Amino acid sequence: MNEIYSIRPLWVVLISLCAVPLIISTKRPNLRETWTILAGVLKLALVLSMLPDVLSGSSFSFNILTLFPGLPFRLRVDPMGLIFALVASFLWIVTSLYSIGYMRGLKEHSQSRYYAFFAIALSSTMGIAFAANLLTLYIFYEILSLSTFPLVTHHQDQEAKASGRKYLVYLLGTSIGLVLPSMIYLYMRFNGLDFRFGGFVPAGGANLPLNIACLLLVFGFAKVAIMPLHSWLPAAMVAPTPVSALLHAVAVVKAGAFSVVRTILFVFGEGFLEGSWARPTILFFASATVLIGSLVALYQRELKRLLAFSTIAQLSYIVLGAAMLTEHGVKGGILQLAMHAFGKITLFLGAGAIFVATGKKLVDQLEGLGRTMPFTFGAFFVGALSIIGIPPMGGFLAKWELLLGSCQSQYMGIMGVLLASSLLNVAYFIPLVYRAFFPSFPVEGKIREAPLFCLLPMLATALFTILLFFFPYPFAQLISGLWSQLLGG
Amino acid sequence: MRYLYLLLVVLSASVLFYATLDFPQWGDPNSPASLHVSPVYLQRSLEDTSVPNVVTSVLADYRGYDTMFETTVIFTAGLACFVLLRVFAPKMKDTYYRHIQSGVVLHIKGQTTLLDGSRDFERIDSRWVPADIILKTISRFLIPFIQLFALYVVAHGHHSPGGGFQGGVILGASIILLSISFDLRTGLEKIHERGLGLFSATGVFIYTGIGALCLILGKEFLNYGVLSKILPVDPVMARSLGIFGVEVGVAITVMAVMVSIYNYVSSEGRLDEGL
Amino acid sequence: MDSILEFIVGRYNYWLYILLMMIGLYAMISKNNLTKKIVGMNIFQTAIILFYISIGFKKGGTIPILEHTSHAVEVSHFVNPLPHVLMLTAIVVSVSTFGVALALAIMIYREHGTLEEDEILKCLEQ
Amino acid sequence: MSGTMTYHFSVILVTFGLLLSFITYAMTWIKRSLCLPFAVLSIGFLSYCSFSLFILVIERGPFEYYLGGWPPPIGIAYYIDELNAFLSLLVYLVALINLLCNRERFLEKQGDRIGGTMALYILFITGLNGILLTADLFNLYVLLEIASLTGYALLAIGDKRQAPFASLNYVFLGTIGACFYLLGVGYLYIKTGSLNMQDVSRLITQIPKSPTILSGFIFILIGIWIKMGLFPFHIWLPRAYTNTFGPISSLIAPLGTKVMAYVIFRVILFVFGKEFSFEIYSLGHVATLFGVAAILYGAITALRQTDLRRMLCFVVITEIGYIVAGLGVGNINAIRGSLLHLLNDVAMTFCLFLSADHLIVNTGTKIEELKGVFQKTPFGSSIYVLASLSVIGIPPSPGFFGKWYLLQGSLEAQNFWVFGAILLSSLLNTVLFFRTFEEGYYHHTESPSYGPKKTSLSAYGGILASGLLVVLMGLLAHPIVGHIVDPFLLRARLP
Repeated sequence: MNEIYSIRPLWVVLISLCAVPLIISTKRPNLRETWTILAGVLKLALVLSMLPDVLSGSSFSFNILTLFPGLPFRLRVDPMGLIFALVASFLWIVTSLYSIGYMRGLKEHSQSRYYAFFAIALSSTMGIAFAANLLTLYIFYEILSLSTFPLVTHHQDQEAKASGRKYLVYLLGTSIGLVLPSMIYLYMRFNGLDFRFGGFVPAGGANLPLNIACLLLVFGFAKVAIMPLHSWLPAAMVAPTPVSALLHAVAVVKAGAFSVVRTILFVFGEGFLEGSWARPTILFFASATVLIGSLVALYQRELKRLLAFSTIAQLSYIVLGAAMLTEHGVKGGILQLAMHAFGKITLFLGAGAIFVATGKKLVDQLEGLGRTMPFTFGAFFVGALSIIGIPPMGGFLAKWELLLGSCQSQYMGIMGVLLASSLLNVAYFIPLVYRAFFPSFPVEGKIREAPLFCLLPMLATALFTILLFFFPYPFAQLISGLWSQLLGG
Repeated sequence: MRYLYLLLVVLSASVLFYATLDFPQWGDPNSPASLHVSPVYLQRSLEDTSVPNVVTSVLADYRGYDTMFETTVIFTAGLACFVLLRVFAPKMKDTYYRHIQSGVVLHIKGQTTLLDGSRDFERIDSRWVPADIILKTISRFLIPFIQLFALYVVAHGHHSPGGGFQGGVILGASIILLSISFDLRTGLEKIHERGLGLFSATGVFIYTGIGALCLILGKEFLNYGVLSKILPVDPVMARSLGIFGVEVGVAITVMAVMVSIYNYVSSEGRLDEGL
Repeated sequence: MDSILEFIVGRYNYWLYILLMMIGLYAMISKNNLTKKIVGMNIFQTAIILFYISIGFKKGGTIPILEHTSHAVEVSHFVNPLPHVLMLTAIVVSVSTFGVALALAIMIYREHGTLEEDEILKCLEQ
Repeated sequence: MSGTMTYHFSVILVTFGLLLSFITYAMTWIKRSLCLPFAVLSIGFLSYCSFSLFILVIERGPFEYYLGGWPPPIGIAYYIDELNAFLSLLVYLVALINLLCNRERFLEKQGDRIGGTMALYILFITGLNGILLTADLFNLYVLLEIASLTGYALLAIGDKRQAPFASLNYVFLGTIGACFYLLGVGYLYIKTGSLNMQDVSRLITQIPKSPTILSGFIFILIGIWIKMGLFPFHIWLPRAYTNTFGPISSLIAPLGTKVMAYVIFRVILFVFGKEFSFEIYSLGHVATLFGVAAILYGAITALRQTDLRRMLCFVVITEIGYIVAGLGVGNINAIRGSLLHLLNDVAMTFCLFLSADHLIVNTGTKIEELKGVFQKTPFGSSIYVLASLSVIGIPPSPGFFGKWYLLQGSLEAQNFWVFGAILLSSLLNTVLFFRTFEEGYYHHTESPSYGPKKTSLSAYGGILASGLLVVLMGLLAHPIVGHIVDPFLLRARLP
């Protein structure tokens, strides 16, 4: 496996950052949004340009600075990072287009600020994807927390204030209070934090401080919303819907999940976790989160909160997959990272489209809307099926792998958890969609869809959700590449 | 609260006592302080600088750098009083003038500078008390001698106790005496605020300037020996002369600052009648 | 007993400076009137000057002014000049601090019409 | 010739500071309108000198400068190494940026007294520089007094009701501090007969267990601790810094306390030495105790403040706590951390006070008056946010790096008090600053007339420059440690 020293990863990170001054300084909305889209397209192109090389087994790396002795600020593109980057950068374009429809449709204030922070958030997401060591990841992780704060609290009202507070207390509190000490401990002990497939922590899982460090890291990356550190996510739903869609279905929460997977696979690794008690703890909390999250979602009245709890449950799939430490488990976890992103973003975009078109937020109010907004609800349905894991949706592939993985592992109970959760998913999604199309009262059949800018991106993501089932080629290939690295290394 | 203060004081005192346990006897000529560096000063002062008063040679040469800052400290104090107290816009609404020959006081409503140029009138304060004739006469008689003595103290610092600080203070005191026995305005007539400001800056400037001159001539700062390049003397005498120059600077600053501190403080920065 | 007495008598200058210093310190921290505090500050500084000057003293020593003629200087005949030099600086510093403190006190008086600390604090709280 | 000239920059830095300040004051009596431009030019020139000096030290390593040509212990020497050269560069940069940024406000506030004020301004930074560079204990005292006297006078400018009283309080405590320092130096002198730092340090090793030396150590430490505002000797600090004129607080708050903190390191590592301080006497425990107390006290008390600048003063107290606690932990990483934090803190605190002052001018001193200020002056607010995030320790801001080393050092020493206190205070600082952000951020109005007060371009430039300084210190953290802090520690014979 050869490493290519190239500045390209840095450009991927910087490109949206470079767009920020342009976005702020431009007074004309059209031009401003053009910059955003342009940056998004360039970013995607750059990410794609690295795909062939990474598929053929190379990786890109770039040293930016030295932060501490033996601890550089370094970017490195490996298959796993590329998957995340691909998903995030592609969905950024989609969401940006959607934002145009949404923000204009609702005549939101401070749109420049909105687009600027969105761009910064995307930069840091790319940074997380490409981070070559734990500290680099941590730096981008913190920037992501901070840059999304103005997005979450975009409305600047009392509700936003309370949610923003919660958001920061959870995210900054855990990262400073849990991740930082653990990271310093690991650095002190191993004189470096470079990610290595299989982990740089040596085998021998009985070591108490290392077990604690592992748990601190997994729970410290609170963006993954493992219970009991989950309640920021439903609160963050006060944000405008595109923010919820991209950040709380893709960038932010996936960054958390991604960090946890990195921690499990690239910091501690199989050798250490095999015998440790940290692993069962993680599995226990993740399983509990899957079940409780799905159960709580059943009782939500507000559509976005429902989706938030569904996200909480689904994110823990990824953690479960990685912590199973079996081939299919890991593959399933990483696939879930991509598939859930497409599915959930479709759902969120749907929720937003409904809000823009009708102003309705509650689950009860959706009854009959399927008749007036068939395209929106059609896409919504596709997204829901993907989350549940029914073929021919992309979500199925991930669940399949996860179930296979749980068969391989010694923890058969996980299979039960996954199946139970799928049933719960059915229980909260299907009635919702059903009632939208088949209301208990007659609705006049006049079609009144959301704005085109909202509708098209949603249909695109729905389409991709389906396409990914048939052509999972890049992702599947990358994941197998990753796995072969583990075997090779 | 008072007990807390007492406790604090007793605590500090006990640390001081503790330290004293180890002190050398008072006046012990063999204490470390008397053996390490100070003999060098005593032995080398004459040959290095040709100044018999070792205090002066240490003050202005061996540790001349400290003394430069010491002068700056004085300057700073004057500056601080200026910045803190000086009020440029007088709040006095009415003005009073006294006809010197007759002692008649004119009260003019509103501000005026009409009579300021006149030799027959002097501007006074509303609470003005005429200065005592005995005081005035005696101080008028004494002040020249005080000033002469001050100059002597400055100039003779090489050979006897004295030097810039002492001389400067005496010189300043003579002017303050004038301001006390007459009034502030009389003192200011002799040496104006502007003059004091310029003098105080000039004095320190002379000191630092001599140091910088040594620098320009290619040696270390305040290394007076190098002045022999521009003075018709050998390096040792150059040191002696350098010390003298510095002392003059010190005296000027000390004098000016003493007087200006008195002026600002006694008149609360208005520079009117004073005490 | 004798040794203790000797210890006490032989270092009486130190006891004096400690006493003086504590008087100054006490005045500074406990007095209510700002002028008294300023005076205390001055006493405090003076005590240190006394301490330094007494370090430099040698029994049987005279002021450190040499004769031009003498070549070999008998060091023990002259008191240590260095503390004197240092204390000249310290005196100047204390005078300057005194000046600045007085200027500040005048500013305070101008503003509050009093120099009693408790009255000023009361005034500030309003 | 140019080489020797740069060598002389060490003394030019301080003495020309004096000369230029004298001229600035003298101009009051010649042509007042020239005072301010002249002061700006002077500080610019001095910054240039300081920069050349820094380059020289980096190229050739540390050197000594004998004033008057007398070698120490007879004369006074300067000792210039990477750390103090860099710190002095920082001091001048801060002073220059601050003056450029607040030119108009100084002129408006001081009017005809501007010459005197500028002279005090230059004298203050000159005094600080002298403190940094000198290798003589008594010279340090004299310079300390210059910096203090100018500090008292400058701090008294400001709110007429409060500032003089606060400043007078500072005079009393500052004098006690300076006198304690002087007394301590006297104790060292009585036992060693020398005033040069290196010489004293050599002589002290011959008399390791003397009560006098120990008392001298205690008095010097307490003296400096009073001056640097370490809890519980900090009582003068909040009041003095809160009530003064804004541009003065943004000059003195970052510089005064940090330079004194540097003196602590200088004295402990280079005069008393590591063995004396840490092995013979357990300074470590005491410093840890004071440091942790300061961190917690500062962080908690700051939460209770309603006045923005007063709140920042308690942040300063916390930062001082970090530095002392790191010293107390005593291993190489912790001391590295506290020195790095000291350097970074100059930039951070400066940026914080400068931008906060900008906000205060636009709104009011109370935190609740900040409502909507982010919308009103987005630029100043974003720099304020930047500085606050750095204080909290969000990477890659400079504050993060200092904290990292401190945490690593305390973990290595298994000093969980310091470790916990730093983490806790970071979390509390997060709460603290986000409280002010919330005030500034959640108050949205649509009215178009809602702009900032008229602010000149140079003021914006100054704020921007202070922000850049913070960013730069963060990006260069590793070279700073490698080229500036580590050589210092190496010479202190820390492993």
